Amino acid sequence: MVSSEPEKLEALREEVRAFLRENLPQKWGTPAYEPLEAGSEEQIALSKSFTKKLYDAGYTAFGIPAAYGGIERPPQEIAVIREELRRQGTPFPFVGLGRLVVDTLLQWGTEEQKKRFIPPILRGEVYWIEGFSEPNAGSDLAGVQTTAVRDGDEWIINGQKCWTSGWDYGEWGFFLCRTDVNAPRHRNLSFFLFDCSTPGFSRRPLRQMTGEAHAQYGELFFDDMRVPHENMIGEEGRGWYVAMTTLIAERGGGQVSAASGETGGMGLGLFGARTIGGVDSLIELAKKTKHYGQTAWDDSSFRGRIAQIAIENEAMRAYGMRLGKMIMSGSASGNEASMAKLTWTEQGKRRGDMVCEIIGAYSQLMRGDSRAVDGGDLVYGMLMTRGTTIFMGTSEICRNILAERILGLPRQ
Amino acid sequence: MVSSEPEKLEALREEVRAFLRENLPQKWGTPAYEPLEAGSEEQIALSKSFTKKLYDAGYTAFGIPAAYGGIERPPQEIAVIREELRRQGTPFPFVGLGRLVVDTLLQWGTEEQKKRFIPPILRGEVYWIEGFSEPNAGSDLAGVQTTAVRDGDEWIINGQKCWTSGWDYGEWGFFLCRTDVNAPRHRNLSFFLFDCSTPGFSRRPLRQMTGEAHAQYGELFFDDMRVPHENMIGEEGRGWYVAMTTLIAERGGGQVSAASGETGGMGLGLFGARTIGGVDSLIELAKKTKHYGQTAWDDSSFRGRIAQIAIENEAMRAYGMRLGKMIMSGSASGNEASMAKLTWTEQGKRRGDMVCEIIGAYSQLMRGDSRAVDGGDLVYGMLMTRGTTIFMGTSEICRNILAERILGLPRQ
Amino acid sequence: MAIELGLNEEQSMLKTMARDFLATETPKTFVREMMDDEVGHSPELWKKMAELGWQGLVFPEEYGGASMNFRDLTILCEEMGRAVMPGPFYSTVILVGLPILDFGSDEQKAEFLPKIANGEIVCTLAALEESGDLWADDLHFRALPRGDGYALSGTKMFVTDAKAADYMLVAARTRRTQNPEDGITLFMVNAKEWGIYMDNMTVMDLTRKQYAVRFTDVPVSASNIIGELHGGWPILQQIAFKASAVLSAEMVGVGEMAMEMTVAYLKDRMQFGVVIGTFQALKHKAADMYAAMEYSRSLMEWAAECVKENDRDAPMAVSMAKSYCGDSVKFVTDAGVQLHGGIGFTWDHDMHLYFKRGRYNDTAFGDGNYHKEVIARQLEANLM
Amino acid sequence: MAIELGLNEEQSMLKTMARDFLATETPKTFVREMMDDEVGHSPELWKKMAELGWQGLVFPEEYGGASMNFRDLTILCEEMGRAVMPGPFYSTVILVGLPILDFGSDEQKAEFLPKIANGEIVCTLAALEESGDLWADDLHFRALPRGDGYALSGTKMFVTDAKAADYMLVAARTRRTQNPEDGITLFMVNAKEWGIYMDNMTVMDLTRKQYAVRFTDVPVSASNIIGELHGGWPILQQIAFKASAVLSAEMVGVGEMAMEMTVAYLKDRMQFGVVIGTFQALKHKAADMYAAMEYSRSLMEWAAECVKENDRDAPMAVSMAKSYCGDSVKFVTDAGVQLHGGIGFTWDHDMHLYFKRGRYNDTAFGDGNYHKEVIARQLEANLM
Repeated sequence: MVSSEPEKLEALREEVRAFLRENLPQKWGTPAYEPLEAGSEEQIALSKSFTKKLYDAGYTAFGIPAAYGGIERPPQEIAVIREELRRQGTPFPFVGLGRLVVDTLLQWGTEEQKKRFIPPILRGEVYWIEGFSEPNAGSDLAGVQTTAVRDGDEWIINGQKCWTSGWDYGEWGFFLCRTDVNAPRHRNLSFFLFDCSTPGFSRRPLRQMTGEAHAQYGELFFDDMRVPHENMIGEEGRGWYVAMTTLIAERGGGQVSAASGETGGMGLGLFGARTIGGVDSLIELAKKTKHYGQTAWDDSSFRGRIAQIAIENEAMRAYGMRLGKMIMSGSASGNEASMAKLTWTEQGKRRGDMVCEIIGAYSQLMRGDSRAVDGGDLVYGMLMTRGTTIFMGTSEICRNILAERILGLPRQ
Repeated sequence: MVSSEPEKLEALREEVRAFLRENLPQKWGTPAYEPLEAGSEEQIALSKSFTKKLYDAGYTAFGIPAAYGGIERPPQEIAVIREELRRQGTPFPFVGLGRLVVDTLLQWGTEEQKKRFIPPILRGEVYWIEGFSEPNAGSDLAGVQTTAVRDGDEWIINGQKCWTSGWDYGEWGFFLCRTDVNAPRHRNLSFFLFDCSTPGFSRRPLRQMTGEAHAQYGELFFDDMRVPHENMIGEEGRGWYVAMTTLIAERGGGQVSAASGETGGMGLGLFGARTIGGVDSLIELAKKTKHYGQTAWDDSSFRGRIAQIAIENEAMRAYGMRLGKMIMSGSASGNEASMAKLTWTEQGKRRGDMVCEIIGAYSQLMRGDSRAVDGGDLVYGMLMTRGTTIFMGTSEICRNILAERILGLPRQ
Repeated sequence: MAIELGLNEEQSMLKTMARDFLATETPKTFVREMMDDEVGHSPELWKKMAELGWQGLVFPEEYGGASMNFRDLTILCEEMGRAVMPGPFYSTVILVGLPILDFGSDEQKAEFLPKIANGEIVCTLAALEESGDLWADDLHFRALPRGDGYALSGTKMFVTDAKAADYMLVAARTRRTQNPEDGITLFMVNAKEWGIYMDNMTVMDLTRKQYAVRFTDVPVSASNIIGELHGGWPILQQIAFKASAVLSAEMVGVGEMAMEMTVAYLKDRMQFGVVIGTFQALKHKAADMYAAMEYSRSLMEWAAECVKENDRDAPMAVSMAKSYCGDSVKFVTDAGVQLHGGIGFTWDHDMHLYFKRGRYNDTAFGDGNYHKEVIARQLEANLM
Repeated sequence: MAIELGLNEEQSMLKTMARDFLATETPKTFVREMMDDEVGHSPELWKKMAELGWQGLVFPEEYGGASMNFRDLTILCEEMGRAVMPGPFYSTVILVGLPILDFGSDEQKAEFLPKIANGEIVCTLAALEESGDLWADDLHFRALPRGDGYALSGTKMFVTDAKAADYMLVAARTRRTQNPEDGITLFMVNAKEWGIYMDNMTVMDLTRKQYAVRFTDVPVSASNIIGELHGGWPILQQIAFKASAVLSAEMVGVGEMAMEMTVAYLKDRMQFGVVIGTFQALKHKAADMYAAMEYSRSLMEWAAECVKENDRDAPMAVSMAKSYCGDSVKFVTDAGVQLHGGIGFTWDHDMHLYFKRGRYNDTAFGDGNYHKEVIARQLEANLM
């Protein structure tokens, strides 16, 4: 398992480190680093430029054919690069949901579509957004009601989408809609890409329970919006199956995720979120927080709960190694991603709750209060975790998928 | 709320105490008490005689009309009696499942049936057993396949029942069987009482995972057993509804249970089980068990878990007070008993697991090993709890009942 | 003395009246208006409640009260939780009114209780400091003798409804001895005095405002000492004790409403062509929510009865109720958000109001971990 | 050095071969026969395993071994867990063979390893005493100098497979100093010596026999000391470390089999006119079981690789695997009983064999609580 050319690998390792020293923001990875506001212009701009630099340096786009801009390297080099990127907590590349589009196109796109759309995504040039959920189609995604009616070489789109992250920065998007009102369920949907500057498209924020002024999620409205037929991905009426690929990629099980060594991560967004809730920071928090004369760390129940989180983190990491290998070898169904998503988000809730128990009365203080612990990120994070177990497939849907598609239990 | 005749109540209290001093076995309630083997002849005999003494003293049979042998007393006196009985951990009266028969007859029996069967039960004269579950009818009780075919004034019974507790001491039993093979589900069953000395009836033990030699549960076989028609309870074809009353009583929600101040108790059997897992004994165990230089009680996570059990015990007790009042006033549906059963048994599992964690390597030692903690009762209890969440309605069935019959969520 | 759970006829009437009043007077539009308001207090609502006799519910008639009991008070508070009612009722009545009733001199009672009862004043407690815990070692705020009275200096944190308050009951250290529980004194301070600076805290639960309050040499008369000089700690403990019972009652209201909203949604929301309440996993979660709230109610009623009867089990009962209701309200409101799906995560849906109020109440005066430790120690002591 | 999870081709073959062999040689009829047997050891099976090279799998060829690695060994052990295989493989190979390989002198290796490898002898470890914990303070068993050697006196508890054993590796105190970890010595003792009395313990998991073993002045030669005189403690720690990895592998086998049996039952058992696997609450439990076992396998493979590679993460990896696999196997076998309903609670059904073996493995060498504490302390130390 040791490389035959260890010197070359060590040189690569040094090269990556030097790259990161030069290109990661100042103070990155230290508590002193001030994250940019998620979804702010600065954050998007930095994400785009960093994605391009990573790509130009040859540190991303693995597992994608060179014809579409992918980068080919020996597995040992990829492993070294991943390891160094992860060691620095380097943000996952791709702005917006571009990586989902790559995965989807690789499986379903025409040669033309792949050549047209994938390379700019790899270079970080386009911010992509998603149009799946609707007010009456959440867990039941196949029940989307947005319609598309054919008119010559174009489709006329009408309807509404919700829970779109990065809604206000979207330059291109993808969505699922009903192209046949008479066809049976799962056979009546099609999948499209669209340019957000198209007339008839509008958007507005959706304020979430975290309460921040800049809404992370928004609603999209299609009012006689016209999309060219060439933007349809996969066959007409088969959009449900295309969307399944997208969802698997979203939950962290796609080819791009695997090639990047990332599974179950939720794409917190480049430079937009400080890594919160890492085990080291939990221990530090527990050690510095005193109640009734003893620190939280002095309390064996907190020690046990923190150790459990550390164990689960390693379990997810080790599972990711196994899954990555399975995905690369084609022996994974992709449904495993639902497990990673389920575990990651349910753990997040427990972690968020525990942090609030540790900080006691301070669990009331939000961002904007100078006295808030960690600037309010911990409490904000606790609230956000309530959304993570809902979006991209609720925990209930994830368990259904595991039971039905992996264990083969009967559908209801 | 204070009695108008406090002296009289105090005298009653003294009377009950004197009765218990005289009639409870020596060393009862102390660790030195050696419980009789559950289901042993001695235990059954003692249970019968004690039930009779309690009845003769006027300390049981509340809530039952005097015409059927019930005892009427002012509520304040009943409260005093209950309190004193409970203070001594006095075993719940009724041998076998007699109290379920009382509840069932009170609601569904004819005048003759009530007069014939209830008084001997109150006097502890007959050991009753149950014939509900079958190998292919567990959670789906309505799917019982034991058949009864009418032949003049008699019914001819064929089939098999399982998971009958006290199977070998049963003198009388009740069972549910199919009297109409063509009628729709829930309309095809009837409910009978039968004398265990009837020809065609046989029984054999069902060894459980606890492994003890004397099986607590058994199987019953009906081979052309004849039961007189007068032993049918309720209408022909309506046995399902009769059985519902029995099940509610079994889960601790019946009238007799309420009148006795007992809810959710599982009728561990008179004198057959030492009270295990009480909070005091848990604390004592945790305080005396040392690992790596500290006692389990020194570990705040065990303290927290034991406190949680204490809280839940009080919650169940307080809920029982509310429920008892609701039952007496007719505002309870009886389905609440499923909640008590669910909570009691699921807590039992957690308690059993915790005890095993506390005793460490000793959690391997069973009854019969002289080194076993508490004579092996703790580990035996842990194993037994695995059955409690299955019998008398699994935890899943209990949750279905709460969701559908109390919260009104739709059936599947 | 028998503890009776459930409601008698009079109590049922009180409950119905409270629910109707709050449905009319504090709809969610009002609640959200108060959430956006810096002070979060409606003098109109305050007056209307006073007219119903709520603020003085448990005060004797001689002080303008209705002479009802603690259990009755928790019935009101449960309904307030159910309505996520904003405003300073809890601060005024529970944190200040009750200790004056229990520990105030006749003069103090005559001065303050009628004003509270008739809705003339709003009060609050300023006890916590930087640690956020009610623990004598953490209490450093000083009161120095000055003339006939004292001068207060220091900062109090997590003071509820301070900007609405006319008076603050302030816990200050008046002497320092080996025993940190000795030397704490409670002062009734005019909140409008010079030298008091209030800073809004940016809180999660906007239905209960909190402030950091800085005192700079604020004068207070010795006649405004509630209880004994240096003897404030047992009073603070008693405040925590009764407040915990009241917070539990609120949590029962919060949790039951969150559960009912969720069960209604399960019966209404369609996905996959059926109402989602058909799905067994959701049903079972609803069943667990129901059980959690039934037991919460049982423990809370038992605790309230014990407090009312001054039963020897009262401290244990209150800690048990506080711990269990807190754990339950967190479980139920979390499940409430989850079972509502995306809509439950929005600001516009009301579920988060319940989620956040539940968490305030769980944390205030010690969460489940704290009370379980108290219970464990008490159980151990009982053994010996 | 990259840690690789998953199996290579050779390992897949080993696994398949092991599974096939055990399916044929240790069906449940055999397992139950051994459960009823006082000694629980089949010399025939032992010989057959030796012919396959299992006992000597990781020994060098010069000692009759197959020179395979620790990861390969865990693959075998996982299959043994899956088959709830009874008998002294674990006692002999893991608890005694490995420490002799790691710490024995060349003479000792030459004496014992070939006999283990060819199935000639059975061995076990006698380390625990009354506490049941492997903690130096609890080790009181004495070895007193006697002539050229030592005489052993005292009682060892929880000794696995003692009645089947030809040799016991006995931990004894040879001197008492301030540091309880100093002065412990390991002796390889002939189990058939005069003065050794074995008493069967009545255990829950009958697939793993345990005994109390009393030693009365049992002589042992100084040449039978494994490792240094007084220096046995680090060897015991190393035994615990490797045994924990092996027990985790067994637990993965136990848990996966319990899960597979349960999923198969869910697809087969009819109630209410449908297979019960249609019910969402049962499905979701199955999903959680699956996740628990996938993560268990991941951690176990990582731990085994770390041990094999002597990676610096190995202690952490092993504690994590032991803790997580233990928690998971308890969850999965408990759910296995529950989802089988009444039949799962019977003696005749096999689920309880898995339930009990899982619990033995969880408890041995420290349960989840113990390992989480170890992990927490290590994480804290890493911070500094």
